[in-house]
Amino acid sequence: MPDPVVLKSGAEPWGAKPRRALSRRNIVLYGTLLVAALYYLLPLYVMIVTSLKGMPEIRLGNIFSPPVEITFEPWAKAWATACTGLNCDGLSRGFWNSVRITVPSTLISILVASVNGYALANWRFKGAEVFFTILIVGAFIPYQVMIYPIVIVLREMGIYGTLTGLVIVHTIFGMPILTLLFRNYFASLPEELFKAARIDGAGFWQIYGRIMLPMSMPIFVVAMILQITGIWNDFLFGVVFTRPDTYPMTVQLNNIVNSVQGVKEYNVNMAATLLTGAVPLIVYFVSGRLFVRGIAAGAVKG
Amino acid sequence: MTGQPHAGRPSQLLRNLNAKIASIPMILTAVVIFLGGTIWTVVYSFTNSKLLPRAKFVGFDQYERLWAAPRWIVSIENLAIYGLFTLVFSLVIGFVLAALMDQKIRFENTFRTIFLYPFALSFIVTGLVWQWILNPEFGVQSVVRALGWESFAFDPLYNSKIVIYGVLIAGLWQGTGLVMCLLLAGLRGIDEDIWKAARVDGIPMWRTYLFIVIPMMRPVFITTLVIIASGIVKVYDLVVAQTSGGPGISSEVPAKYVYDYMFLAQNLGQGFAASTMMLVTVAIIIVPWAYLEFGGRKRA
Amino acid sequence: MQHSVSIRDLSLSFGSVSVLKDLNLDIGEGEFLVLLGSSGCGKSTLLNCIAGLLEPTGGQIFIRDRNVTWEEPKDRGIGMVFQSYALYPQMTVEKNLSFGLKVAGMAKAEIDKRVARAAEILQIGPLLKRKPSALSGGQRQRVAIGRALVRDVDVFLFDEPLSNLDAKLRSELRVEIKRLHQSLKNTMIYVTHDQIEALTLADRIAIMKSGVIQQLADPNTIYNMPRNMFVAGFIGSPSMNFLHGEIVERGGRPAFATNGVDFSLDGYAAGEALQPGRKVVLGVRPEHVKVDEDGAEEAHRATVDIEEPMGADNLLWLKHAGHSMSVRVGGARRFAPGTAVRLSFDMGLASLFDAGTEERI
Amino acid sequence: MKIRSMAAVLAASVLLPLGAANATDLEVTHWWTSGGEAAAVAELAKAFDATGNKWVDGAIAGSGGTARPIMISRITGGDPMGATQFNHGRQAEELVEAGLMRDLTDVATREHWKDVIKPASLLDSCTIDGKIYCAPVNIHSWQWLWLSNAAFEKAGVAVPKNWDEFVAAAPALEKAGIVPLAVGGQAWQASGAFDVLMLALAGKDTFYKVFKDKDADMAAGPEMAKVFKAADDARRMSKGTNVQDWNQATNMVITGKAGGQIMGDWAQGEFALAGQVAGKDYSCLPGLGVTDVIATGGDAFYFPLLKDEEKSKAQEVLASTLLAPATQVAFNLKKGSLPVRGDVDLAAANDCMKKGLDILAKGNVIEWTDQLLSADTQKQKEDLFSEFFANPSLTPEDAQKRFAEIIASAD
Repeated sequence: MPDPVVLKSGAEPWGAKPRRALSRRNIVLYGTLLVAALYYLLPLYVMIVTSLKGMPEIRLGNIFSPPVEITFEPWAKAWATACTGLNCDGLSRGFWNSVRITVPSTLISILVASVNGYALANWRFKGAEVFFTILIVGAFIPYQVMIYPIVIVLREMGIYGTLTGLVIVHTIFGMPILTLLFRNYFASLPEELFKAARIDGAGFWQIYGRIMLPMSMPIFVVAMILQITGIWNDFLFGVVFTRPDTYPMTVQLNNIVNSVQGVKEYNVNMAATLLTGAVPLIVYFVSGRLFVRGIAAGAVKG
Repeated sequence: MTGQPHAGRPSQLLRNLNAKIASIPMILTAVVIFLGGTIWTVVYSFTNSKLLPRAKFVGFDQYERLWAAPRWIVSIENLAIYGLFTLVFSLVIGFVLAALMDQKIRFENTFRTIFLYPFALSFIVTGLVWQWILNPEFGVQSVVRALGWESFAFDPLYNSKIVIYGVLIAGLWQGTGLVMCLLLAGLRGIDEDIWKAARVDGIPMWRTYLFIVIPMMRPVFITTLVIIASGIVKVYDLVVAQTSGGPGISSEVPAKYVYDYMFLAQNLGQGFAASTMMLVTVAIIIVPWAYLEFGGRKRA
Repeated sequence: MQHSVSIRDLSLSFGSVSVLKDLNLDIGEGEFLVLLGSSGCGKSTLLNCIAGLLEPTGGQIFIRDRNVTWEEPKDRGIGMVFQSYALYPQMTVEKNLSFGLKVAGMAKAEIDKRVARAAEILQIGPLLKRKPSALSGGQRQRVAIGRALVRDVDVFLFDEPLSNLDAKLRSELRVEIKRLHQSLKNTMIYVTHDQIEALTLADRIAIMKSGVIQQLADPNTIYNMPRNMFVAGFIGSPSMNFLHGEIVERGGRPAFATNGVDFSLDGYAAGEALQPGRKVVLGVRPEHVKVDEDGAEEAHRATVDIEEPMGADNLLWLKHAGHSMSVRVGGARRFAPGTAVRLSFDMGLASLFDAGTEERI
Repeated sequence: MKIRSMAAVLAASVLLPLGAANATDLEVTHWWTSGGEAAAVAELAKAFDATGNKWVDGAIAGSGGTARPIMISRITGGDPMGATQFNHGRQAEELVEAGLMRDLTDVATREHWKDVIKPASLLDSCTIDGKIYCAPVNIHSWQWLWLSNAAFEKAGVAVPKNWDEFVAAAPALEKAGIVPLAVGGQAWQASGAFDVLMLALAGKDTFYKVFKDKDADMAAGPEMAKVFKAADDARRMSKGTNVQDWNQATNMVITGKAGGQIMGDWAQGEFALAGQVAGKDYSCLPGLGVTDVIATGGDAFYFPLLKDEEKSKAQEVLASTLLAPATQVAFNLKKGSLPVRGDVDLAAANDCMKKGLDILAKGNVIEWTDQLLSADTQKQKEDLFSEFFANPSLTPEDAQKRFAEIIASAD
């Protein structure tokens, strides 16, 4: 791209082109990025600031002003004492339930989807494309529509209301996008590697476990991030397919946020929101770089 | 020649047996849940099922009622507006951000994290936060008014005419980061030499992007499109959290219609008819494309 | 006779696209066969079929007289080397070499022995503990060959193994592969699009086009007696000069006439009678064109258009009777552009093709 | 405090003969999560725990819309809870017909529900094919206009005595920067407010003609046009209510930001929680001060059929606990609703509740839309009126036409 810095007439071009940190290009570039960054950060800022204010201050002040008096009361309340109905133990109970739901669901859905993607990319068999097409179309079906059929299926299998049932549901609904990602990723790996492994006598599972899996960390990270956030944030399945003693954190969040006790306690709501979002947020902040790298591997080719 | 034929071609069914066994979960999901569930839904959309599915067929009654319902029409219009703008804006904004990020900038990691983090938050959270920021009493409007611009009016969530754009703002906030990420990854996959060639040829940057780079990024655009489009059709939580479909019915969306009629109105037949219409629309657009994209031979 | 690999009526199509058509091929024990052709000719497809990586639509494949058409690759007694080396990136060289043996459940001691032997043959002993990413291209390809070596198989398959290497490494490894073949005496099937590799390595070359073997013969025959114009044009660089003309009779003997100029066909061993009037194409390799500076009658005079000195020899581009023609002469003989020369052909080494069928006469 | 402990003792003594001494966990799902509601549920739980069993609370916030699908899914999915709240009326009809719900006739007979439950229509709503399937716990009436005394004082007008005065006072309120009528954004609030207007202004006969007999001509007639005109007024007066939840709208009345709200008697729980006193801080006009009739909607508990015998026993215990006089008193005082038993003494009732009790005693009761209409028709009505209240360009005439269509196809 031509540098828009125009040299004064008479200046003889010689040697390295003068570079100014504040070239017009840079101003436009960083300016745009900063404005965009502000838009993206604004809600987070509002959430944090609000969660640190007391209710009187919220009622009076504007939402963007920093707290005059910082209080952690709302956080404590959201975590430990906020009530839904008769249960006044805040989000704390839901946290561990969410962990118990998210860990197996994430692992199993990724395992299943990665094997699917691998089979589709490397062991194409007749009809596989048809199933895959159905799967992709399935990604467009609103979850709510599927609740009834799934209730029936789980009931017939006798696992309605169990953790197994919920894990299966998450596996099912994670499958379309994850399978697409894994399939694209495995298809982008050099096919000759797969051939070499077959010549070496490795079978379906051996090639998957010994050759493909170790080469696929980037896409596994992506899948992991997508699933952890998706499952952690899920409300619908969590509430329909579990019981109150195993409700995930989002159900508690909904209960806290939606059970208005007279005045909406915005500070507690925001603290609860941040607490609920903390796990996926931390996952993103920690592994954002890997995410992009993995996306590059799984989505670009195909 | 020693050419006695081989002991017989192994059964076609047993070939790639392990691959087939491994695909059983996928096949079951595709056939039983997605296909079976869909067929089940379609069949029961022709019944007058109320709270529980019952096979009492009433022909097209549910559909007639559906298309006569003003709320359904509003839902469809909203989805069209929301879908179109989401598609356009998330691709445009996502691409512009990705292109900016691709200029070998400093603090790339920081910027990327900032753009991406909303994706970690659920639609429920997104809806709540934006409901609050857009609340005229203490959100943006009141802040601007407090700064002295008394007549400033910005209350998308309480104005029937523009409420869907209020939802759009929140939806874009949540989703464009991922689009940016996908497209950035796509840009990184473009051969450096392309840029050199374009530069030597004196092709302006925007032209290089528009006519050379973007066409080269077809695969990543397709993945992105699948992700965005599937999100659009399914938009539900965001509306529920942000506006509950209001004011009135002005921000209703089809998925919410389906849910409300299935569970609130306890009229499964009506809900199924609405979901069938959604599925049919999706199928008309997606199936031919998906089959071309994924069904054809990929590697000859 | 014992064949190492036999292919019977092999065909393969993807949908409506036919890649291999009723292909037959017998490869002898210990033979080095090169499959040569431009990309898309089906040579790699054929190799993949032999390896069992692609399923043929029809026909049979025998390895050591055993019908392996439906066997798994690992059960066919083959080893394969790929263009991209296909080394498992997360494994060390040693693990790469031993992976197949471990999968087969071989005893540890035997694995170590074989790996050590392969490492010695290929001189990659010092690299055993490294990961592929820490190796140069040449080293990687040695490891890839080693991986086939440890399997102790009857047949080695090479799929363009040298194409990703630079020219110097390529010629080094070429020699090494030849040496390997001489010492191991295994059957080797080698796919390439590089005619030099084909000519230098092969016992026999199979030239393929559109899924059909055009000619299967030793390199000398291929080079000197190409069966058709495709083979003739494909082999040799710069490629053979083709002159379109017809058979005429001069003094009771057949001659070749083009644009009113005659060339005697004395010395050409025709496979069939040369009927006057038959439309033919005369093919002469650049080194079989003779040029003399001592003037000539109008008809056989050509002018030097461009001279390309190449060190060992000198390539001339001549203009003659409306044709352009390349000539290879000794490096010492220099011609300034515009020089007039006398043109003649070494008919004993020329080829004559039917203009219609393009088959050798 | 006294009442509560008394309730426990009473409940225990009533139940002792049933021999349900073993502690059994019973999960009870409901959507009572607002401040007043939660306090009321606590009374139920306390009474049940006092019987030696354990109330496992399964509250799901977000009103019936979020909770009901979950409850239905769990019942049909074969993982039912011990008991669940429904609005009695037609919501659970099909679950009963599908044989998923438990027949409570035995308990009802033993405890003489038929004699004690007043008005009898409440039990009728629980009765399908002569069997009783639910335990009503309270009477909720929608027909109230809640007024902020402070707001009218600020606007300098007298607190209105009926709807017309209220409409007349609206301009003064507006001038004082007060929203005359708070209507929350949730669809059921708009629809409910309309039903209340209709009953008050058009009278009981018209109400029944339209909703019970599904008389579409009546729905399209001049009598109803009057109601739609009033609804148009209400719409105008509600402009500026930027809240969603009903209790936030109530809160506007409590804080004097709004002049009034048409809302059921459950709003009283919010006033009580805010420490406001009926008659002093706020006023209430049953039947909008026009028609002294209240409806007998309300909540009821349903008991899914369980395999576990222990739990089945506990269900019976819970059913009778819910209707025990002490529980009724404690619960309804907190909830702001009226007890379903005619034989309990609500001495602690406030002004507004007393007004309600009076009307009840006079027998001026009416079945409410929950009982008269299917959920489906209700939803269609909600869609219409939430649109009507939010969209000023929808004329009363057009709205009436659509209303008539809904009634014509109602079931």
